[in-house]
Amino acid sequence: MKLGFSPADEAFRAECAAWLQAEMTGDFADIRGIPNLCDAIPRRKEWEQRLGQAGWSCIGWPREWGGRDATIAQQVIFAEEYARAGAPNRINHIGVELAGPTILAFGSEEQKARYLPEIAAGRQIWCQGYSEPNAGSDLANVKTKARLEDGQWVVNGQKVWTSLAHYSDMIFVVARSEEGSAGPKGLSFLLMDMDQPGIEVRPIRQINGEAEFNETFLTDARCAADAMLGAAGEGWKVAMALLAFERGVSTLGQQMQFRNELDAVIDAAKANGKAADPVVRQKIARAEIGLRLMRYGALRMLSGTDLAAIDGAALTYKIQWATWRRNLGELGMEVLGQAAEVAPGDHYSWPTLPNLFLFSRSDTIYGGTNQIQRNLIAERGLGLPREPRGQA
Amino acid sequence: MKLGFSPADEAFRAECAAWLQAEMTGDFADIRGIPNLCDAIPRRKEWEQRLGQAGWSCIGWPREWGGRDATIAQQVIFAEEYARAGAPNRINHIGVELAGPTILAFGSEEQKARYLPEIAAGRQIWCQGYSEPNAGSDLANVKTKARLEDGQWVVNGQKVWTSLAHYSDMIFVVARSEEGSAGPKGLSFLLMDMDQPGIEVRPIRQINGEAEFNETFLTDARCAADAMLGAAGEGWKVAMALLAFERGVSTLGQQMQFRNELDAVIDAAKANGKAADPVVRQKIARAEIGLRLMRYGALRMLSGTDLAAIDGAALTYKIQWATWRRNLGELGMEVLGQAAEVAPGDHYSWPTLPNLFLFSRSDTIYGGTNQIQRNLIAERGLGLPREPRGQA
Amino acid sequence: MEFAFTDEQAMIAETVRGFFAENATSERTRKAMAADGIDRELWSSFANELGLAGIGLPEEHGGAGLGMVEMALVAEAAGAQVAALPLLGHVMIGQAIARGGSEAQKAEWLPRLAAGELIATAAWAPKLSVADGRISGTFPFLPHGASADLLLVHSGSDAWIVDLKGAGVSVEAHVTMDQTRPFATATLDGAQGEQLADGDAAIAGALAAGWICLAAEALGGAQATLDRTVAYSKERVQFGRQIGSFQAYKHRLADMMIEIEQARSAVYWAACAVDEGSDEAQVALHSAKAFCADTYFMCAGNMIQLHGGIGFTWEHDAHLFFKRARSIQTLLGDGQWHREQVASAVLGAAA
Amino acid sequence: MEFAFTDEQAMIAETVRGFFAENATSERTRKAMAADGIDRELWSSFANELGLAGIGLPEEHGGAGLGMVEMALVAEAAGAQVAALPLLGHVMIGQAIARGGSEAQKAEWLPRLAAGELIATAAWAPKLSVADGRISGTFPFLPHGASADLLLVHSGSDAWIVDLKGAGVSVEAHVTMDQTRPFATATLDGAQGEQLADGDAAIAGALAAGWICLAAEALGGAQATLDRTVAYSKERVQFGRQIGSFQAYKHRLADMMIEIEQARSAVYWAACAVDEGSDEAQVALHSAKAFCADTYFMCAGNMIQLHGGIGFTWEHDAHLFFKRARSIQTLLGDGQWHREQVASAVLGAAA
Repeated sequence: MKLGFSPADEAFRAECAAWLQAEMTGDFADIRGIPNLCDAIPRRKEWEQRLGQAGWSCIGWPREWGGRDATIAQQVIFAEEYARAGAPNRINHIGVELAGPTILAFGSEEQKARYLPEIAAGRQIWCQGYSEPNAGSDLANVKTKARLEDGQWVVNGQKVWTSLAHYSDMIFVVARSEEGSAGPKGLSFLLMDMDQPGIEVRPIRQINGEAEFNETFLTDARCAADAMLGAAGEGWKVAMALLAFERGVSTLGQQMQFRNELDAVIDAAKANGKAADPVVRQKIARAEIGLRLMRYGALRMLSGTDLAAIDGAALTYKIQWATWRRNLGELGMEVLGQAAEVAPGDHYSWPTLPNLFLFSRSDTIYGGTNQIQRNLIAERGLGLPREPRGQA
Repeated sequence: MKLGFSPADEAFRAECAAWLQAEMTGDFADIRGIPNLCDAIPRRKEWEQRLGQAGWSCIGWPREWGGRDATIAQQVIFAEEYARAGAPNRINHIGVELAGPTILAFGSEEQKARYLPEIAAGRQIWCQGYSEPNAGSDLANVKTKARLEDGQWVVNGQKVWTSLAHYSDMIFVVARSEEGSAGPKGLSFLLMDMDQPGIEVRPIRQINGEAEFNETFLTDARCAADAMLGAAGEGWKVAMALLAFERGVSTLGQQMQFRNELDAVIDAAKANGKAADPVVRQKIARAEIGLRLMRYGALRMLSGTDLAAIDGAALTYKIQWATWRRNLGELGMEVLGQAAEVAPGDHYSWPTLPNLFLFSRSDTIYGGTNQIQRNLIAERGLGLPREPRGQA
Repeated sequence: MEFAFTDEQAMIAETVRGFFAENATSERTRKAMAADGIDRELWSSFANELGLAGIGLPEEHGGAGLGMVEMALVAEAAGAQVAALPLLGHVMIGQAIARGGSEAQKAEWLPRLAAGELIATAAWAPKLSVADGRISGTFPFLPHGASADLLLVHSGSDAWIVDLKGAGVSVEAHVTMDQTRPFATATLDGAQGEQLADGDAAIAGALAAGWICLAAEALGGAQATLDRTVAYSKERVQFGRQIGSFQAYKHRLADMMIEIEQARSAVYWAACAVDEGSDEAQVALHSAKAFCADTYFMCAGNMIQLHGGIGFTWEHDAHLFFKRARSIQTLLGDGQWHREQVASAVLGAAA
Repeated sequence: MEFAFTDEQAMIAETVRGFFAENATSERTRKAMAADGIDRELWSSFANELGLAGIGLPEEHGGAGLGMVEMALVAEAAGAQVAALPLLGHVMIGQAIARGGSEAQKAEWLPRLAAGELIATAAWAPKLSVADGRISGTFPFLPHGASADLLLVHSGSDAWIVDLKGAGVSVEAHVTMDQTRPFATATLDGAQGEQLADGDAAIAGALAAGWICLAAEALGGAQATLDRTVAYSKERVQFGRQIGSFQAYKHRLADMMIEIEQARSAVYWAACAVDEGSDEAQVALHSAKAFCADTYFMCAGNMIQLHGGIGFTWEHDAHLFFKRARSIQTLLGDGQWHREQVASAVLGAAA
């Protein structure tokens, strides 16, 4: 057990920090520290291509597909330095962190060659087609249908909460490819081009006034017969494996964003005098402790070798951060007081902390609600009886 | 809607306050403020007989059975003054508040005449035989059996958490009187003498070192064929009605005890300086607000006319007070600090606040755990689907 | 002692519930949100057809002559629909004048307030300077301030009414999180103030009315989030079951009900205590404001959570409750401050 | 960077878990509770057969030469059985001497401590007076104080060892809520103290070891309450179902696991940070002590609740966990104090 990094790791840290800081104070200074996922998309595409060119896009991947074969320690370091430099959140995080690793795990050599270098180069942005209006937390209830016709999959249905679909190039779609099947059986995992007449994207406005999420309608949407990960009918297995990748190294980068959010609360408390209030101090201390423990939980999770294995740190991570962040949103409002309820401009758009307060209500819902997370923890982590399904 | 009392009510208050205070500073000064239910039993029996003689024992009952036909407002006033005078908790509270009202509701005239005057006179102490080792929160799973033999009910089984059984004269027992019946059907509600060879009481020591609760073993225990409330097989209905009486006027008296406990916390905080700590002040304020709201919740509950009807204040009352009291126990420990962990004497016996901390862990369990309470609230109060029973 | 509604009170409750349910629809409220946060047609019906703008005002000045209990019934029903109505400032200024105004002031203002002719707002604990009855200062976070005709301000033991359309006043409207009660900042530069005869009584009356109004709105809102979520839980099917059949879901709803029942006791305890002049009134007011605001916020957050994805869309009404709840938490003193007042009552003042 | 146990650490963990599970049985612990709260046979096996009394002490003085991580593994396993063992004072005095003692002091005391010959206790933040190396003062809440041979006391930057069997010392044993670690009060009236060479280092070492010990005990205890409650929930049938099949019950257990996993990160983060001399060590120690104590208390309370009636009987072990958890909350600074230290680190000192 060791928390410190080796001298070689520290040298790696110096290298990537130097490169990132040069970029973020140089060519890409204009998008440094940009907070959300919706602004300045063209410039962010250029940035992600620059990452690709310099070999910093997907450092944990094998070299042959555009990666660096980086160790876990190096990935941790890069994620930390990336956030520390103020580099913007990756608009292609679904491609880099979910689609890519899943293709690496389940794709044919041909599929790997077709997709991975494009993702690593920052030229192919992905979104996910998981949830449906009647299958929010219940992936096994997917209704979107796929049928094979003239050597192509023809897909009909509706997906929802497809974040960033409006500027994505590709979508992975979980669809029911065996007619009459039910539950987790008979699903397939399809890789589809977004740029086709059969796919329509409609934004969903959220409670913060922005529209990061979308509904995606598939009407005779098509993809090639071999644009599928795993075999037909094995989509459930692929989809479950993909969810495990959500607990990868990207969590460390995400935590640097959390750090920035907590720092904003701390700065606000210092600025308006609430930092002297013992009640507020206790709450800020709890938030600080929670964040530190998330970091070390993530390091425990990453220090295991098998990311897909069930371990306590991994199984409890989602509900931990989602709950922490929602509580931080409330604490930020408490610290700012009524001032937080007034927008700085003349339209319904919010600075960091009020926006966190509003948007974080979704954190405990998407990617499995806190209720679903507790079921998973109890059933997979503690071996308790599963919740019975009703009659559909 | 009116919170104040009428002049006639205030006159009644003066009358009962005068009588109670005279007794508690006179003949019964030695048991004034006695905190628990286990000490000085003989003197407390004398006190309850005095109450009966003076007509203050069961003031809400009809005059013909030893009561005063008192209004709800008068009962509220009496409960408040009783506690204010430091009169000890009624050792026969099960007889006075549960058995008596249930006999009033379900008993024949002959049964009323046999039991009610004895209870009102303080000569007959009752305990309850509800829970069983495998039917803690699940009354429908009662295994104790009753069979009719030679004109008597012969009862075999085991009851648990029979508080005060060791000095009770009577016990009401829910027993399965129809062989082969299951669930709520086939139960009967029997009224049994404790003083018989077939009933054995064994104390259960609790986490505070005391033994208020007991196990009660029934081995060919007997009662007369007509010592039954309701008809044979209708015990469930009687038992459910009895539980509703737990939300009667006695709650106001119980709250005066809570008031004393909160005052002990407040006094401790003032004495050791914690009263200046803003974090502690917030917690004490929450406790104060919670207690006040319990009082007004109870008044709302009592101001309705049909105690057995479902209303929100009544349905949520048990979990409210149990949770409030458990939290107060923790707050008391927090205020006292390590000093609370050292007993004043040389055996394992605790003053008010540490004892509250330990004993209140049972408040959220007996009489329906907090989990069962939430089921009831959701199912009866909100009309949500019932939890399914498994295969027994 | 009868802590239950009289027949008349029950009738008022039924009337106002029906009125708001029928008129303060989501569609109309959203239209008001896009403008200045006031549904003027609703306000007009409220004041003129139902005569509710005068509910807590004396009969001799055009009011209904009822008390805080009846005012709370109205606010509870308005809160249940997150109605876009300038109720808060209205009840505050009304009680300020009714309790602290001279007879002439009552005669001048109360009939117009009871008729709903004037929209009012109020500023609490402001910094201001006064010279020759002319007031200067900046007053932020004025509810419905950009639409208001009158401002109630106070300082120490003095209270004034200021004509917001008069000279020396400038008002800046703000985009506000709760669009049903947007804030504005008024800057007074030597604006004429009309001082109320009894400042202490005016301030006490205004604060009591404001706190009860907010607590009652919170109670109504919290109950509405529970009712709507219960209804949704019986319709929505996941994993082949009504989601309301999952025990964790049921218990979350039960927890909402447990808090709401206490909030209900709190609102009517406080309202009764004020109406009856009880010694407990101050503790009751602080308890009610703090407890009901927290209850509402917890319930509205649960409403979002228990609706899943749809619950955090703009299209769904959950965010209206959520934002109103948040706003009630901070208006007229936050929970920590109110609890500190309760603590001071039982522990003595803070060190 | 590898935040996972080495093979050696995993082996130690397995050994100590086995040792305590086999030896620190409920029966033996209850026997110790009825006496002075020390299972002397357990202590003897612990020190002599397993050599664990020297785990965090240097090899040249008879110790195992390992660090806080290994000490935490031991305390976690002891905590999982609520073992009646004088571990807390032992690790505190051991680290005080190892880090702040002169070579002569180390040579004198450490071999005897490593051999388990001496039972030690420690007083934190006492008021005391010192004249010519003679100490006077009253030291309450000394864990296992009535059985201890040595007392570590400190004041400001000075630390002393006092022979509790020596002149000028009187000790009063107390009936204590947690009978596995009863308190005593020592009164020193000019008792001879042996001052440690480097007081600051001794105090820092003692506190770090004490906080880690308590946090690790709490982690082990919390995990044990979860494991035992999970096992019970699979056996116990109510309403015709395993109680562990009720979703509300499952979620309560899940909540315990969520906290425990964070507590696990906290303990080993703090232990590693101390072993590696990290800048984060102080924040890690305060975080671990506060978080783990609260986690344990929450879990032990849930253990009682989820066992129903049997859970609050004396006969069942739930109360042993519950009382130990309560005691850990207040030992060596309560949660509020530790969180205030964290707040000071991020916000600056309190006003």
